[in-house]
Amino acid sequence: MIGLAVTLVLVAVALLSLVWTPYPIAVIDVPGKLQPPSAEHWLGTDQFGRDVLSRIMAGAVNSIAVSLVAVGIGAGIGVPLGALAAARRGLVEEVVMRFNDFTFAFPALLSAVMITALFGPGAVNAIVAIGIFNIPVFARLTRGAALSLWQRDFVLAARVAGRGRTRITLDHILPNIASLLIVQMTIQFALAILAEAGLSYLGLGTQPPNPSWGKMLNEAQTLMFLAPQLAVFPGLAIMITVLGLNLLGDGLRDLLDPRLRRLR
Amino acid sequence: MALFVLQRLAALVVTLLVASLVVFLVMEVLPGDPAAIMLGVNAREDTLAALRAEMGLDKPALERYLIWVGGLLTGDLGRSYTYGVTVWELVGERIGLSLPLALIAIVLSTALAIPLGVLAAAKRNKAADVGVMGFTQLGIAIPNFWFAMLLILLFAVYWRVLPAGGFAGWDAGFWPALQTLLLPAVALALPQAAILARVTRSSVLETLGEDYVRTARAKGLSRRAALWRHAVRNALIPVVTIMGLQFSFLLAGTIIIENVFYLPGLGRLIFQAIAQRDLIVVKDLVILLAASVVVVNFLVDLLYAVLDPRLRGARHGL
Amino acid sequence: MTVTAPLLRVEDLTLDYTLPRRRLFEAAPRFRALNAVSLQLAKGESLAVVGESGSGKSSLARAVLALERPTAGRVELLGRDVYALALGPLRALRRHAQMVFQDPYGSLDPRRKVGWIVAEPLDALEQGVAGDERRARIAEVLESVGLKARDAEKFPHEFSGGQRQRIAIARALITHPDLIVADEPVSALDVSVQAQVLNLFMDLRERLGLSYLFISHDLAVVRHVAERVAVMCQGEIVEEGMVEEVFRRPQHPYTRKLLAAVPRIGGARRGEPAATAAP
Amino acid sequence: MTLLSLQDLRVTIDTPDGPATLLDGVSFELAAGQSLGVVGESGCGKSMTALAVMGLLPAAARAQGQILFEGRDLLALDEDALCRVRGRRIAMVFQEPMTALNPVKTIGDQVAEGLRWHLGLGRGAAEARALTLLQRVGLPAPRFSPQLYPHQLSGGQRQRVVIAMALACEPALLIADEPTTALDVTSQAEILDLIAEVTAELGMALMLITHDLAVVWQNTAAMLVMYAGCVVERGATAEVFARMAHPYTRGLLAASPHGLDADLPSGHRLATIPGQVPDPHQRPPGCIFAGRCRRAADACLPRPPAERTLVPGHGVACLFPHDDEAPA
Repeated sequence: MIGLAVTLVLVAVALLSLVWTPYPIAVIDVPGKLQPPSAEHWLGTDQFGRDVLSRIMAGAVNSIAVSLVAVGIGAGIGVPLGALAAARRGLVEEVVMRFNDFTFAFPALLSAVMITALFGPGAVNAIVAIGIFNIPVFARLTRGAALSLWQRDFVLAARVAGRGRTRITLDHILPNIASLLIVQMTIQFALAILAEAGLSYLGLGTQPPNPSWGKMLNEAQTLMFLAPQLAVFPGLAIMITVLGLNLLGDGLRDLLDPRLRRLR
Repeated sequence: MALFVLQRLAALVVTLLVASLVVFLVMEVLPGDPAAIMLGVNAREDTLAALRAEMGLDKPALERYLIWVGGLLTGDLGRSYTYGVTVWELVGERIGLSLPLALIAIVLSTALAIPLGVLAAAKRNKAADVGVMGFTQLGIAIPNFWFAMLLILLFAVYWRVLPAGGFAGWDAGFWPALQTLLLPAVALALPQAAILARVTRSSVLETLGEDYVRTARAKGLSRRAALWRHAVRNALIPVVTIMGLQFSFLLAGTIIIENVFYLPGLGRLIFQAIAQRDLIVVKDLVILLAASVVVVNFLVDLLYAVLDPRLRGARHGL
Repeated sequence: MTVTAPLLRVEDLTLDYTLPRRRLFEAAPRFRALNAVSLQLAKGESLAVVGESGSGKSSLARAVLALERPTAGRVELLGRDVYALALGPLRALRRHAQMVFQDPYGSLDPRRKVGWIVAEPLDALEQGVAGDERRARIAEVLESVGLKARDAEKFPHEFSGGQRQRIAIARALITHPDLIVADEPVSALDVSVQAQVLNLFMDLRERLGLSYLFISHDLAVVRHVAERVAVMCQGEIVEEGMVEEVFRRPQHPYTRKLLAAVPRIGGARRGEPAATAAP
Repeated sequence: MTLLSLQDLRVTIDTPDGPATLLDGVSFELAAGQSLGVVGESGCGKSMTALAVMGLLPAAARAQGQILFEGRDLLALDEDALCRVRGRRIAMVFQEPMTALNPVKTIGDQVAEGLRWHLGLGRGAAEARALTLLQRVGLPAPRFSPQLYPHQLSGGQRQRVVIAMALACEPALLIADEPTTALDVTSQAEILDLIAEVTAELGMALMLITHDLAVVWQNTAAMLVMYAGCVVERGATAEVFARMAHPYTRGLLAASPHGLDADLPSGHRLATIPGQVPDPHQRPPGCIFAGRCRRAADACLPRPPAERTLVPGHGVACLFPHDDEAPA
């Protein structure tokens, strides 16, 4: 399960970087700037002489943290909303769906723009912006899957047994869509990482001095002609992370729900 | 059919209204005193007062909202503070770049993704399928702005074939202007094409398993004929909905790509407006972009009904 | 519960479904699934309801079990109007009426163990029962349908269609109900497995004195599980009576048409002149 | 001339837990214009046999043996040749009318498609022919215009459209795989009438697959009884019903609820067949039914029983067949 392996390595690196990095990420050593990859600095140094490898490791923490919380918001609010819409048809469902259409109108970037204009850039903005955009994804997915389950006989049997709507949702609906949600979470996690990188590239996400892959790429772009390699490594880090997560999602889908395998 | 359209239209209007309300609240009411934010804290009191008067901040919120929405509908979007020009003109100049860029990207990604998706589904688990799946896996994983930078490195820095950025402008002739849009469009199209190809593949795989494809085969149609005449037609319905959703991703992508390539489009405008804290421009652009996403999804819903007769509300069964 | 009241009484039950609107200004078309249906069932007595798809027999089953509120009419279970009761008393009444469904693969929650599934009505309606007594009740009903107590630890996908239907019946039995509403319980099963399940229905009726509201489109099955039959067509009961009566001397033209359409072994054959009738 | 002749057809399929045998040496013949009933419970391979004849076996399945149709072995034909046979000489009607038609194409197009594909008819000619075909199956215009979509028709009406599609090129053989199982009993009667009429009118041979003994009795001249991939009994329908020599056939009849004949004693229990169908991955060497057969003896275990002919035309694959009259 390459996906699992890649993701685990990544998380390990991120946790490690909290405690130790080959070089302190903030120390500026101007004479030692823009060195190509070498024995001491495996990935070379950036325009301020900081070790690129350490900064990428530290960047992993930021990337994962932002994405994790954002997907948490998305699922945390989206799933109950979707389940509610499926359980309580009629007006409640209509309101939830209109709220969904509305949030879909604001891609992560647009909402980030609005928030930044108000509160100024920062990691929190990115989290909130990506989080908001994830809510309708989970709400729509949950509602769709739950609706089809509500037609099933074993849910009807639970109603005949006298179970209430909320109890049925907890006992029958959620366990049966759990595998679908987990798979979707890994995919949304990967998308969140991409979105966070985009935001921090534009300077709307995590603010210096703490490092973020997006920002590193942004800085690298101005030095493209001098030190092209600077632009390569952060991008690779993002790609590998997202690739790992997507493979993990596919792997989980096969493991948890064979019926979905056919669609791979 | 009319009923279907009206229902969707009602949903569209409601969504737009709510969106405009939220944007207005976030951008004008919440920040307390927009003027202070725009001019910075140490601005002199009289300039602040002048700006407030010009923006009509003295009127009650509801009235300002109605004026603003009225302006939106009639095209009078108010004057940008930093550029001293009406927002409408600002947008006018830049839309000439962002729109074609988005359209090329959509055409590129669709033209690439749908045939690849169908091919991968038809040749399931064979070389072609594995190849397409590999490409799409990468396509999704590569952030589009990084891909753009790689493209610049390759085409502009090493081979010097295409410009690294900037926009020649349509008056500099069709081909040179197009040339500058080529790299950005490819960078924009790649992730969309990857997602679309995967969705097409799984949708076609699903329809290939349907009974009516087996019926077509039993009628004597060859595998290829059954695929194209029956499976693909039905598979396109879910694919179209995904394309609707993708437009909002494309929008976000445009904002980033325009910055990578320093293209003076709507994306860059919005970014610069934030930097200069020009709330008026930011507010108008945000609602314009949001509205475009909602309208596109509305059009996709209509296309959905055209493709699938069951939704067309044709006469009830006999 | 008053002793004299019948186990189940349905009076002028009417149920309308509102369909999505066709034209903007036209009111939403309404589909009348049940039209003033009345029937009665004494304790220990069983009634079969036959009819084609769309005749409303499944809607009747759901209305009787308070799953779908009717547009008009009353449903009385053990003398009490089901739709007039508050949640608590309705829940108490549910103990006396349970349901078995058609699709063995859809009526058991794939993510739950058999023990949990069978005990769900118990856990919902008799909160006090737990621990050993609960395990004993589960074992008891599993054995009463021909399964073993240790099957409680398995998952539904480990059982064949026929066995799953037995599990569904066990679930319906656990609260010792007086009435079981069975909606096409054997239609999805193969003939040999169908025979086993039908025999089980007959055994349970004799042993536990159960009453069935047995819904089926297959006339031949009805005879084995109920003494009275009601024929439904487009939401109305067109004929009702003892099974022998109705099958031997059908009064209503629809019943006659229904009975004539059923292919019978030894009956007339297509494509051949009057064949030498086999015994 | 025998239209269709299967010789020792064997089908195995690769599954995640190893190869499974679905058909274990199925042989039978069908003359032109004759009707053959194939009866058996689910999983006995009756549908697989039909798919083998049509050359539409699932990808993971492998077929051996011979399927001679109009003198040619279909198993040996390449895909293109098979395409010229399917729909043109052999047509098929399926069980599930609700999903058998393409939801986004009109019924007129779907009926005409076979004509244009095989006979190369122009759009106009094909549409005209489609109109008469729909008429023929009881869906006359203007009430049923060819411009309708499948979702506007009932189950029975859709099955008529499928039959119209099958008749398009007037094939020699019609395979109907449980055509009326999903329908109500009144629609079933109408569809079976229709099938009987058209097969007689066009001199088509009919292979009617069903799990319902009464449907076989009522609609077919000859019949096969299949169990777990083998033909256990065959013969003229009247003969087989009269004798019911194979223990499985007799068990099937005893288990069928024929509660319509009212003279049943009350509390009458149905005879049941104990046990379950053997797992296709581990087929017993001897008689496939031995595990569930009350008459099984040691002799049944080593080898599958050869088919014996009780009376010309009535064969049974059993060492100890019943030789008394079949019960009512």
